[in-house]
Amino acid sequence: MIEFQNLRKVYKSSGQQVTALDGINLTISKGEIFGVIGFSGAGKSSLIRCVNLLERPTSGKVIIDGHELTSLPVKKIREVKKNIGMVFQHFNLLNSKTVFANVAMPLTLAKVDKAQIKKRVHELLEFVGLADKADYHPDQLSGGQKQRVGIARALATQPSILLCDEATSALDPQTTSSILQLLKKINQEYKITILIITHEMSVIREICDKVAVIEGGKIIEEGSVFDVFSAPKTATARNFVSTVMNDQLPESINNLIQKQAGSQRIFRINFVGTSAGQPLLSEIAKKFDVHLNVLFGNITELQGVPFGNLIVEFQGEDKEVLRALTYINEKKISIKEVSAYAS
Amino acid sequence: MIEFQNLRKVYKSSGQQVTALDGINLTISKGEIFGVIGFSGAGKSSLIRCVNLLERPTSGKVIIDGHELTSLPVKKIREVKKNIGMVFQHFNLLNSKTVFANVAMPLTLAKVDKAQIKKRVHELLEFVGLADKADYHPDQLSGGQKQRVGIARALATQPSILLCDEATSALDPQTTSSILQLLKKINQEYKITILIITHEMSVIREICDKVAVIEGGKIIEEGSVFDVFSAPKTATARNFVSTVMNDQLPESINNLIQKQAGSQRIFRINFVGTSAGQPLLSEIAKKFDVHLNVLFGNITELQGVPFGNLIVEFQGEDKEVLRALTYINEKKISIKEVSAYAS
Amino acid sequence: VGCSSDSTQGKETTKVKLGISGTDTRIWDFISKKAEKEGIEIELVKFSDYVAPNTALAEGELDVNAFQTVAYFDVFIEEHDLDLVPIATTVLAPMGIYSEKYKDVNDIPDGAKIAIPNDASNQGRALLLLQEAGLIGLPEDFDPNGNLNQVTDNPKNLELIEVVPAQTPRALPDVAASLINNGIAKDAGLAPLKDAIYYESETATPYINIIAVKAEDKDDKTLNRIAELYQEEETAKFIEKEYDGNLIPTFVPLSNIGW
Amino acid sequence: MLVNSEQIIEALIETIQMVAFSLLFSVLLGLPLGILLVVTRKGHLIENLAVFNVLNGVINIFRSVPFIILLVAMIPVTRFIVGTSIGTTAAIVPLVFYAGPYIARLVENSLLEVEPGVIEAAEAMGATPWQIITKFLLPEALSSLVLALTIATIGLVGASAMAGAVGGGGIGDLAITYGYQRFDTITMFITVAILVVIVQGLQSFGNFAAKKIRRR
Amino acid sequence: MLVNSEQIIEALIETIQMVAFSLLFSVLLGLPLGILLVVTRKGHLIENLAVFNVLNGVINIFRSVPFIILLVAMIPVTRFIVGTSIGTTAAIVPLVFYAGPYIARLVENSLLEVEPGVIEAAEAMGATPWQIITKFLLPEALSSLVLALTIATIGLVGASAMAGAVGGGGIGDLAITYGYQRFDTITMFITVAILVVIVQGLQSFGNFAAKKIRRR
Ligand SMILES: Nc1ncnc2c1ncn2[C@@H]1O[C@H](COP(=O)(O)OP(=O)(O)OP(=O)(O)O)[C@@H](O)[C@H]1O
Ligand SMILES: Nc1ncnc2c1ncn2[C@@H]1O[C@H](COP(=O)(O)OP(=O)(O)OP(=O)(O)O)[C@@H](O)[C@H]1O
Ligand SMILES: [Mg+2]
Ligand SMILES: [Mg+2]
Repeated sequence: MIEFQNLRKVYKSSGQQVTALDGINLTISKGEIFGVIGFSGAGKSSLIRCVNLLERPTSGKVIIDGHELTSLPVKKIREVKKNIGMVFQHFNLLNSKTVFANVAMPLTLAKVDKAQIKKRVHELLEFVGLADKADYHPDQLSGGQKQRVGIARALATQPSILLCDEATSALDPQTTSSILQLLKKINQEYKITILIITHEMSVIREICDKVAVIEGGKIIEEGSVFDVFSAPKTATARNFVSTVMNDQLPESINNLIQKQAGSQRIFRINFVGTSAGQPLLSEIAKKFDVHLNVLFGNITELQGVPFGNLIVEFQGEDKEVLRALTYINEKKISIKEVSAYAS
Repeated sequence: MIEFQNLRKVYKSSGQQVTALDGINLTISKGEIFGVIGFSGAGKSSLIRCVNLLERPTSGKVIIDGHELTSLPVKKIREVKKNIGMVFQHFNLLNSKTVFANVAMPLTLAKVDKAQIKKRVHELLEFVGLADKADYHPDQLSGGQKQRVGIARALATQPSILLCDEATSALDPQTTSSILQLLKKINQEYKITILIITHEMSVIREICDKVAVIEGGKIIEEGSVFDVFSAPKTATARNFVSTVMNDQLPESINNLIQKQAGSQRIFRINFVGTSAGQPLLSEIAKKFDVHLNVLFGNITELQGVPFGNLIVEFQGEDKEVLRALTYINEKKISIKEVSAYAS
Repeated sequence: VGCSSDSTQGKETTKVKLGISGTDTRIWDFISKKAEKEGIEIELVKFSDYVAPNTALAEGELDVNAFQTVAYFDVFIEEHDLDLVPIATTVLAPMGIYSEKYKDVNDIPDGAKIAIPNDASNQGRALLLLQEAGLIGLPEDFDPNGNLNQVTDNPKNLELIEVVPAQTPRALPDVAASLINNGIAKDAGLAPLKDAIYYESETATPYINIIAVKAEDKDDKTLNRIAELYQEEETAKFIEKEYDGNLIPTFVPLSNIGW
Repeated sequence: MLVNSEQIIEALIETIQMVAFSLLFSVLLGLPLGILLVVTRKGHLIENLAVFNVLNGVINIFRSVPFIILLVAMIPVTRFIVGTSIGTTAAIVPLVFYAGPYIARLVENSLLEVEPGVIEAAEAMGATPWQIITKFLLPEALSSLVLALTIATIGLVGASAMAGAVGGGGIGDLAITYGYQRFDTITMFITVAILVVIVQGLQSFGNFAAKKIRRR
Repeated sequence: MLVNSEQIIEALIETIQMVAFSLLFSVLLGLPLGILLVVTRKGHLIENLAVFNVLNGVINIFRSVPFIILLVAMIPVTRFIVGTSIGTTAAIVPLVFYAGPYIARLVENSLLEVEPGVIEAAEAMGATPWQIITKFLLPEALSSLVLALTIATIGLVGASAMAGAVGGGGIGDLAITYGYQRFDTITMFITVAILVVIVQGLQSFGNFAAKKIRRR
């Protein structure tokens, strides 16, 4: 379990002061995959780096499995850190060592025996798709390959907490996805707690249980991924959600709507769960004298639950449209009128 | 104009050989925004680094505006390079200089006068949202901020070619989008050629005119963004396209389909352009005795053209379904049956 | 020899650059005072080395030097083919054999370690002294600047260790005996005539110190005047008193030293 | 004590003169040499193995010769440059030939540590080798260069003590001639104490400047 | 020529002995000191300003003292360690005290250039300071350390020439006492040539090793 209490981090340098974290309160339960998202410079890296005291908090507490870190003696802190794997935003690999030796490093530090190290490292490299690069040095790798070495290294000792600072930012979607699947798997098998910092909402959608949105050093929204995605409360969260939900009307569609203006009304329909499986639209088309036109939107899956978001044009007489709407409302499906200019 | 002819790049190191580029032939026209996408380690960075000879090609030619680079004298190469801006995957900023000085560097090298440099740099920093960080040093910046400094620096001299190696990989979607908009704007205003390396298909969708897919050092697919997105030929391209098109059935929907198996058939319907604006589904629901259920998919915009992709379940008697299909076919809309397990 | 007129006093002063080695300027300070009254201004240039004062003299950067024994001088000008000559003898500083462990050179056991100076101007002299003390044998034609290689006979199988002159007294605890030249012995707090277990006899003519000038300046009045000032009785008294008899004023004709 | 305070002050001035001027000139000699050693090597900015090998060899020769011998060997050069081969000014010439090549090696080591990405960025901008050196390499290595120069300066203070051999004077020579050769312990103690203060000051200043530049 | 080939060979052996042993011991002294200078400074691994200031000061003191005086000052220590204050073995002790602090400074400069991200990674793994030093700092700085040690070794060759003062012998001393003091030009030429070969060899080896390690 990771708990931040009133965490503040102020960087001081030659007169200037930057408040990177401004009173963070957050609890990440054991075995959870927790995502933190925010704009560039929001304080994400500062936050994650406070977990293992790479940055000393200016004030406030970091509590890991009941230990208040800043008050622990150095030795104890090291013990705690041994149980925390970290993937760095800038990789931080040792250029003097091969890929193998880089990944083996945490095991070497833990004095695991040679044969076992070899086995484990090859297993990890195999997994991140770099088995053939074991004898290379980091400066001979592409950006994404370096990042994968960093991931393999963080996983080497099977830590009980994993910190990922933009762990997939340099990876293509396929590799990202396979790595996220791995993280999910080890999360489920070993109940490890994972804190993921990212700016890619798709990463959060794919594996996180909970998400927090950080802005200007403050947590401005927090909740289960499903809640935040389906009903983001802040503008920032809405923005992030929209990047994966495709729920902003593109200009061409806006234009389309304007051209046909007058005879039609446009609604946003949110389906959640099994209601997405109901042939709602065709049912309405049959029951009422309205023409339905799906302008835009998508139906996707969120934490295993189908989740839909359609912009539908209702063409027909006001009376009929009203009847259709009443029918939809009765089915407890969320429907809201949008104007052509609202996004 | 950038042209690669039979470009090969082989890295040699202590016995091992890595063929990073394996006979690349590619032409990027003046004023084009060209995207190159591929898996991690595919050779993207190697390719872009050959444009300004940061990597000397092992064989083959790089032709820029008619000059075959490798055969030019050093001095001339430098002249050519002055006209090429580059955003590096790993930023490559000078830690000894402030953000201001980093961005000013290409201007300083070109001996632009102080006052003008000041004006231009502030304009650029304003734009990338770092006006308040002008006096900071790179090691005081977050990952995304560093990347933005790199972008500002590359744009400083208003080069006629811009090379971007994962220029937005560390940026959140909003910042990415605003930077891409800027790139598009300068592309249109100054007719500059932009070569973008990325692993994010959304970047390509958002601003590229053309795209090439690179795999194992070879260009395996190439064409206008619209063509590649709407009809990817290779499996890799399909994979990349699917990451932004959401056209893979998520498991929950697969399950749904299986549960209801028997009475229904499932089709993938692709709408392109204005046909997306036709109330097709409701029309069919009214005309034929079939129930339509949109299972999944999305309608989005591709280079200003609405582009739809829906997985629709047709429930009804075989005969009626057949009639509906015929009707759709007559409308020249692409429709294809999918089995529950095909993606 | 530079001339400059001091208009305020209307008296001619002649400037002379005089090179010495080391820092002990007592004698020359004494002489300088005498010279000043006669309008000769002596500028002392101090070297911490035995080579540069001669080369500098030959190059005309010094007018005169006074730091070496005639033996060293003879070899130096021959080797370097320099046109220098002595114009006067000054003092004899007897080198001695010192020991913390033995009272007599004969007590020095077989295979003992002996520290000797490593520089050209002192080493040959030390070897001759060792021969005189009956510890080693040297060839008939041993040149006073000779070196260790020339030892022909070493009955006690002594191990001769070369160290810089100033190190010889410091090495005393580590060796059976050290050969220490006069000035250094005094500076190290030893009384040459009292503490040495063996020292050079007064007739060690090759080791009489000299004042040297360029051949062309051989008859220079000012320089010869300086030499005369050195050889005055007053100076001899000063030296004897100041150096407690450990530095012996030895004013002999140049012909006695082979010139 | 065989020396008076006047002599010590004079020696101090001599030391400062020798160190300051020889530092100045040996940096003027060593810095370009060190830069050339880096940029002419294989695969670097202006690869030129002939130049590299010659420089490397010549620097090695100067680095091989014991200082006292260098002192003599340089006499003709010294005389040509300063008109005399003795005295404080004359001592500066051999000091420069001693410290120059030494500084070149230190500079070489510092510059080789500059991150290659920075040079890449410079090359991508079409910077000339001269611009790359002055605007990228040197600024990026500055903190390390400052420490290297501090080491070299302190080395020069040490070497200047040997300059007494050609009548250069200075505190170090005072320490040797009085303290060492004449067993004047008090002078030795005082002069060494002065040297310690000088060195301590130089090192503190170097540390401070390097830290300012490194900013961490 | 005043010396014979036997003497030259003997001197060569002495030089090799002096340089090899004093290098060994001065690395054993200087490397830990240099490491401590880095890791005890403000904001570093095991920040301890007291230790840092004391070490910094002590190193400055040793760096201030002219070698010849160090030679004398170290006599009691030398006598305590090797039983005598003169001879080749005895020369090694002052050489170590001369080169050790010097190496410490060079090591300090090299280690300070290690990228802080690497140390962060180590800290994040819960590595002990000892592990960070041995498994992260030193390997990452190795190439620069090798060049620094090359510079120091060549410095030792030069300093060993001065060890003749205490009867250390060696090629450099031969060059000085015969070549310089006795004007034996041939000996001087031969001995200096040998020194040049030694230095050239050391530097080439250093360059080669550093390049191998740096791999670029
Ligand atoms: N200096 C080098 N020495 C040896 N191999 C190298 C070197 N640089 C790159 N490679 C190899 O060449 C291949 C292509 O690398 P490149 O950097 O072009 O990939 P990329 O497409 O940019 O990948 P990414 O998206 O991960 O940055 C990789 O397999 C990489 O390991
Ligand atoms: N060492 C430092 N000195 C001064 N300011 C700093 C320092 N490190 C970070 N900052 C500032 O703190 C703020 C938060 O930085 P942080 O690295 O936590 O952002 P981030 O959310 O990780 O951003 P990104 O997504 O771009 O990596 C930024 O404004 C940054 O400029
Ligand atoms: Mg960050
Ligand atoms: Mg790349």
